[in-house]
Amino acid sequence: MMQAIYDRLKDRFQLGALDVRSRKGLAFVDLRREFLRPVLTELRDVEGFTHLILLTAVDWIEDERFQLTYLLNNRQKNLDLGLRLRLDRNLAIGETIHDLWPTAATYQRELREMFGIAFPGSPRVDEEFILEGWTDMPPYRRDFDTLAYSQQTHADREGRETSDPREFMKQILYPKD
Amino acid sequence: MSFKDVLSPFTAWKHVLETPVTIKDPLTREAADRYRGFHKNDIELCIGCSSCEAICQNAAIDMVPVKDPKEGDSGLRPQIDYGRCCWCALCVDICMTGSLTMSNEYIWFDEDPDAFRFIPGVDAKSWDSSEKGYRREGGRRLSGTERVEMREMEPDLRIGNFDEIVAGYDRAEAVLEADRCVECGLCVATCPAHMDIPDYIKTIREGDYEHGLELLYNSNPFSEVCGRVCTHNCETACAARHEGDPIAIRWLKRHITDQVPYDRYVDIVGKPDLAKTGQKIAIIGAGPGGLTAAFDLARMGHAVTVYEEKEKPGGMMRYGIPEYRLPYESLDRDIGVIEAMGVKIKCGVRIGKDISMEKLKADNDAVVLAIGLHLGRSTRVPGSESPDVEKAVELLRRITAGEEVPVPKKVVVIGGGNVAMDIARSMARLQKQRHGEVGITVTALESFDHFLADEEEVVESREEGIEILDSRGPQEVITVKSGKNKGKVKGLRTWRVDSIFDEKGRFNPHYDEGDEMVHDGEMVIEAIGQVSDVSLLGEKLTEALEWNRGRVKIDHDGRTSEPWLWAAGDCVKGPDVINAVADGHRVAQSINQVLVAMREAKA
Amino acid sequence: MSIDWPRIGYAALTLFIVINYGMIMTALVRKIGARVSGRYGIRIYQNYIDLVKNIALRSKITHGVMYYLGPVFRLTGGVGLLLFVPTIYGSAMWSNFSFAGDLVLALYFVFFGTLGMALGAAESGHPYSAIGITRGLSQVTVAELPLALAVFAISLQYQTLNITDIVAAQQGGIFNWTLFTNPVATLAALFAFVGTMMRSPFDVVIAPQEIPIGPPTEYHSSYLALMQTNRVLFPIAKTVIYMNLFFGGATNWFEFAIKVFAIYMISVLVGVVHPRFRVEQSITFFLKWGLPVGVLAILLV
Amino acid sequence: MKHMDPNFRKDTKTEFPQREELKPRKVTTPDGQVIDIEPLQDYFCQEPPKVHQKSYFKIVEDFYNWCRAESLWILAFGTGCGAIEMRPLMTPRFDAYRYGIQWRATPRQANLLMISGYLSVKTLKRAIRTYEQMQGPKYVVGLGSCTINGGMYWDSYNTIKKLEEYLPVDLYIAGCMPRPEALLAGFMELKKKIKAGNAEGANKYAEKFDWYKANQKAVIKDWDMPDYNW
Amino acid sequence: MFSFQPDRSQYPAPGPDGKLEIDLETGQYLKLWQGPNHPGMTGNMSVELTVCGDEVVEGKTHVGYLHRGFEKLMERRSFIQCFPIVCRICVPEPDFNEYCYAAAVENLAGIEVPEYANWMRTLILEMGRFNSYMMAIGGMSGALGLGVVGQWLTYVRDIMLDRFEELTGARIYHMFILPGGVRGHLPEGFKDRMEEVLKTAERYLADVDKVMFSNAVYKRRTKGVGYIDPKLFEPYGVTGPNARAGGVAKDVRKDAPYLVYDQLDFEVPTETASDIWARTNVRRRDIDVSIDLIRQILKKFPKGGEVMAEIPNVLHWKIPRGETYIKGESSRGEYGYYLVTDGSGYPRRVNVRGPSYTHAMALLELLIPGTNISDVAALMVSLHTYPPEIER
Repeated sequence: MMQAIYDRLKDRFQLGALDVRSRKGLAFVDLRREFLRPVLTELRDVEGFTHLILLTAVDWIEDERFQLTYLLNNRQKNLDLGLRLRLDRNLAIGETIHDLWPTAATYQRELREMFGIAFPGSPRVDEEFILEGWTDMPPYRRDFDTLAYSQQTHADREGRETSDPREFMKQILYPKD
Repeated sequence: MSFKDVLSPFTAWKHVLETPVTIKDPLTREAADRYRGFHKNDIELCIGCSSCEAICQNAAIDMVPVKDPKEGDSGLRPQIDYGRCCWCALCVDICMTGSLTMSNEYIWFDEDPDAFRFIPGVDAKSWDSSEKGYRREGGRRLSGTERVEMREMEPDLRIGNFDEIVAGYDRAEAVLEADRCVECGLCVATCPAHMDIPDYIKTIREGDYEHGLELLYNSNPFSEVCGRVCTHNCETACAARHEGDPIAIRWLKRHITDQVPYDRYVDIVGKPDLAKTGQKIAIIGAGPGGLTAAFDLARMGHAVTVYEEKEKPGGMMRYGIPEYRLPYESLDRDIGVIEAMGVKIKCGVRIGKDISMEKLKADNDAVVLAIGLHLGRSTRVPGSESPDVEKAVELLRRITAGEEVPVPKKVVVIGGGNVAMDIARSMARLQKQRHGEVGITVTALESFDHFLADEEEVVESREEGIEILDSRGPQEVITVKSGKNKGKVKGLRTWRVDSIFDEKGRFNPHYDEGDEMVHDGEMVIEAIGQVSDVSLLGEKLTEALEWNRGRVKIDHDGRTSEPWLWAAGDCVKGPDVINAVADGHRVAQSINQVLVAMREAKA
Repeated sequence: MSIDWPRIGYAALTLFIVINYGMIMTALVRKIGARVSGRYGIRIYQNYIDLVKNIALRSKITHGVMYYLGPVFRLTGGVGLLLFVPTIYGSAMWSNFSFAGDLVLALYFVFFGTLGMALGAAESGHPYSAIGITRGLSQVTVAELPLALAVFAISLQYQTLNITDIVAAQQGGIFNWTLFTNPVATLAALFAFVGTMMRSPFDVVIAPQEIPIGPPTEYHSSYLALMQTNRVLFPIAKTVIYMNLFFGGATNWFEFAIKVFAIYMISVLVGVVHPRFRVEQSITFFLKWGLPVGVLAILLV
Repeated sequence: MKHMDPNFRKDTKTEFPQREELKPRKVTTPDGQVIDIEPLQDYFCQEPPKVHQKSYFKIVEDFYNWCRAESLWILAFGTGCGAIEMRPLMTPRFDAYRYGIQWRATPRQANLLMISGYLSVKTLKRAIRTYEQMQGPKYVVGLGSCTINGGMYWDSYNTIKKLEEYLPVDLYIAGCMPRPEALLAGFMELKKKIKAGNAEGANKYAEKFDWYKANQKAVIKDWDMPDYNW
Repeated sequence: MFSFQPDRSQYPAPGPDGKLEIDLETGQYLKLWQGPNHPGMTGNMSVELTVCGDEVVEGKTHVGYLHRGFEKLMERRSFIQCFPIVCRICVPEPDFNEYCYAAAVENLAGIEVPEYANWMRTLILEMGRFNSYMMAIGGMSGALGLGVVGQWLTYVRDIMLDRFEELTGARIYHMFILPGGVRGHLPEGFKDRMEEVLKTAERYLADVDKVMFSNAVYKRRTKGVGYIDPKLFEPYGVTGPNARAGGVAKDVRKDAPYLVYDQLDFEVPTETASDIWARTNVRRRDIDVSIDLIRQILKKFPKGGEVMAEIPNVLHWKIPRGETYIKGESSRGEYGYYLVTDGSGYPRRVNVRGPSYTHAMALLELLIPGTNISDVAALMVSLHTYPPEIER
């Protein structure tokens, strides 16, 4: 079923290969940015993918890009389709789809705050959402190290020390080696 | 909205007469049997492997030293910080020995936030005796318990020849086996050479064999050899041993050497691009100890010459270990790498005869004595002076050298160590070739509970048709008293051993004389230990040196009482390849320090 | 005017008895409510501890004079209500300051506390207090309408504005009670009673889930202690009025205790098992059900 | 567990800008008057908390303490997971009411603040405000690992690790989450402490006010309230 | 006869974008913060209300009070180390996180879970759903001041927690469903004890029906209040009981059966009114379904079997590169985990799609304007949102 939908859309929107590896009823497909809106509209209005399950990002820092994942659900046929969109990591500006799904505005607010991906035109997108008084880089980016940040902000309780059995045993058994 | 809707809510009032469901005394209420409460640790069982620390995603566990650690553990015990713990019990699930458990106690309060830390089993707590609480069901599930079977040649195929028995792991098997490692590192300290075992096992999982080989050569130039015949002390310390088989560390090491093409070895091991120091070192004996020292010293830029009495280098590895366990070509490959580092090996040169010790001393900045243990010991029981009574090391040497050895149909071996197994199995092969059948009896002093030889050796020997008897003390080699064959051996008389050591721990066997056995055989082989041939030292040096129970006395670094002379390997530490390798490293390190100091003094 | 010292003494004693009775009784009522939930509930003396605890608080803050006077007014309302109605009928000692027109004064005191509270809570500046006050005032006003009508009806019935006289008229057997002589007026009054006892379904004024917790949001320590005292005193004073007007009054302390408890329980019976109305729903409710019954009561008389 | 990036440095330079609506400004009223508005100070108290002396008579103080202990009013503020075990506590199964423990919806009337688990920085600010709104003597109980040493969120960028740096804590109860029974046991301990006159958290807070404020401001960048803000 | 419909004519007209011009300085409006320490909130979150009289003209939800950064924390935990942490994402119904996470990992690692574990998982999920509904209905009655129902249902939830404790070893965070299977077998005599709990629950629920669901005041408070137009369900991502109350009989358990739901017999209850009453009623009827399911599961429970599949040594478990989305029907709607792996020992990215996320943010903000301030708490509770799963 997914294949049929894909075949209908593939050529018109220059979709990437259909990735159906994970489970039945779920597929992912790569999408080019200029086709995002037409594909989403078509999927929603024609193919019955009326439900936006989630919109999130993956930071592929080694490739210098963000992957935006739009996960849609066709409730009638029980299909989940994930659209993967590449964004340049250094120029992270996405396209808002809050007019297609109002609920996307919330997701976009979160992406703005947590990944620093801008969505111009999305309602209240620049308001603080989850964090308050955050001044560091967006925390979900891969180069943000949460442990390092935490240790530089909140000190650990003192008096804890651990030993590595490998080193410790050498010290005991072969103090001179 | 009906009238009923107005009235029906009032039915709730019927509850006013019921007894409240409140728990009368909630403070003493016991949690469920499976409840995950505070931790307990069976301190006797725990080996301090730190798997619990590794799996704890809250960094709640510290490994802290405890007083009086028992033998074979790391001396560390987990300390739990209840300012971190989330009671997920992953630590219990991963625990390699099953020592860490949970009680079903759950009440702990304090006004001091630093108080919520304790070492289960060491710091006494009210729940230590609690019987209930979380236990993992069944065996360990979070890391495998069973060793991947090593494929071996079938007994009937292998018995007639000296081909190598084990096949080695293929990639899939090795990865599966390597996957079981929990990277605790107990093995590292147990290994005399402190090989980075968890690290090289990790390279197998990651498929980075070249790095693995590099790690092997960092601490052991005889990786091919050790991958086959190492006594693997590491496996006796392996954390996985407690609730399953230990990791097959030796086979994994071999797997790495198998996977890397030999022509890449020297590149990977790397020839350090050091300026030559011009300092010279002579090493006597091309066994594992001597060659390891040579390898290290050559890599430090010294000129090293190794003098070997026999035709080929390798020492006991070549002349003591039969080929079906250690093919000569493996040994040759290891030695080849060592030679590629610039080590000169002169074979067929006997010190004391061809070159004198004095000359060596004069020509070199340092001399290493690594002569091994090449003379067999005798039981000195009546009849043991008979010509048909052979010594195992001697016989093994002759087999390797290709000399003709007598192969009677029935052979009795005295001894229960690995050398006994080696000679028994070698003789069995010769018997098979010569007579088509095996007739070997091994009589060991020790009982099977305290057997000296490796278990797999025993198993394989039995598979090959060798009879092994435990707790037999040799009393007399029975010879033919008269007739044509007078003086020929016809068997061995043994008594059952009650105890080997007396209460002071000295060797003093007690026998049950009522349980006497006679083992038929036309040849008796003594495999009860070896000694060094120290005659090459010469009288003067022998007197100058300090001795310790027949062996040259050395300090921790392998230095003898003579400042120019170091000693390493079997001749000072007893027979063991990996110990000899460790010795070699130590000696090399020590020599280098001295030489550097000499250089600096000169400059 | 000469000061009647013994009378003042007895009034103080009445106050003391009623407050202690209220402390115990409200705790008992809470325990009964807790039983419905299936638990034991607070200890019977818990109210005393809470009171002392609040008085013992070390720090207090004030938002101005009215903030302080709010609870005072409220308590005055309760005390006044109690002291101007005869607590025990036929006893000169326990009739306190009952006089010829006490019924009107009593009705006034019913409102007085709420008004005082309104002033005080408004001063505290908390928006929830303000919302609670507006709700409270509008709801109490509407809820008291049926009472006013019922009182009007029975004052017509008994031709007096003196509570003592009304009680006197009800003596001589249970069927002389207004409850039986004028059930419609009683019913109208009970609407008001349930509506002003600050229990479900008419407690949106202090609803913790909606406006935590309405007027008293900002009150604490001694202020709260005053309000707590009032909270045990005021409902009982109000119950005493109902007892006197509709249930034949009490001729001794024992009868007093039983009757007050029984009447008080009416609101509890309803309250425990109902959710609360929104404020405009309460108003609608009283206008729809309470008011017609009150009017009917007058018409019937 | 992944290793920490040793090169990561937290941004310490960027200051969080003050919100526009909180800045002082001039406003013209409908009748033409121009007034100054200082939002931060208009609604709040500026005076730091004071150390309050105990009663002069020991017997009175002891009696008061007994009453305080037997009448613990908990603020209904579930700061974290632990809030879920509060409901069983106050309902039929465990019925904490019988021990003199009750709920209060407003901080003014409550005297026990339960920090029920982890505190995100955002909640910490509210918890501080709430604590300051409470009237002394007041007590703080920290529930679970998170309040003791960060618990399972020890490496989170958004949760605090040591509660006592921000609020004076009287008692910690271990668990994740502590069961209602453990909470009750903790309350019994707290009662003992109060009866013994040792629960002087409010005074401690007043004494070390500057230290607490410095700690609080070190993690809360968006400090849109005056230092003392009942 | 007497109805108090708010007269909207006195408020300013909405601007061209449909928004009200709100100028607080006119004194016509009052800004109120409901939460975070407010008993009417379903947890630690807040709603910023602008009220005019008793009517709310604008509501903004504020979340983030419970943000711990799970999705970030999981990126530095190995696959097994994520397992204890995921359940904390949703406190009252933690098991869904455990299941979805475990299923996502198994999906990408290609692990087949033993039959026994699947039954066990279904049992735990249904027990969790039961508990979650107990909280929801108890909370609903509490939000309207009917404390006694909340008390009973918390008691019922408590005795169910005892069963949880007996089965899994913990009360709240069970940490029983781990990648590869579950941690143990059913204890001896569990079925009988569970039956006792279910019987008690049914007794109390019968009382709840009388006291709450056929209560005149309760009906007045909830019927017709908080109406959600079914047309909004898809644009706003409304799922679960909230959608079923509007006649959309969608339930992942039925539509895309996971675990052993295809072997169980049940109907999905629906209502049509789509108001607070209908939503609560759907939940009430779903409890009966859950009870029935628990009985069915225990009846068909396999006698024995493996609880865990063979999994690699968890200390260095690596999962090949891939991405997946696993969903299930929680008590609040579709719950899903989006897991991306990159071939290393750590998840590349985990995104938790909690139903509360859509319900409590965009939808609530849409519903609040025009409601009475007294109804805000009831409205929130009726959406059955759990803040920790919004911000994670």
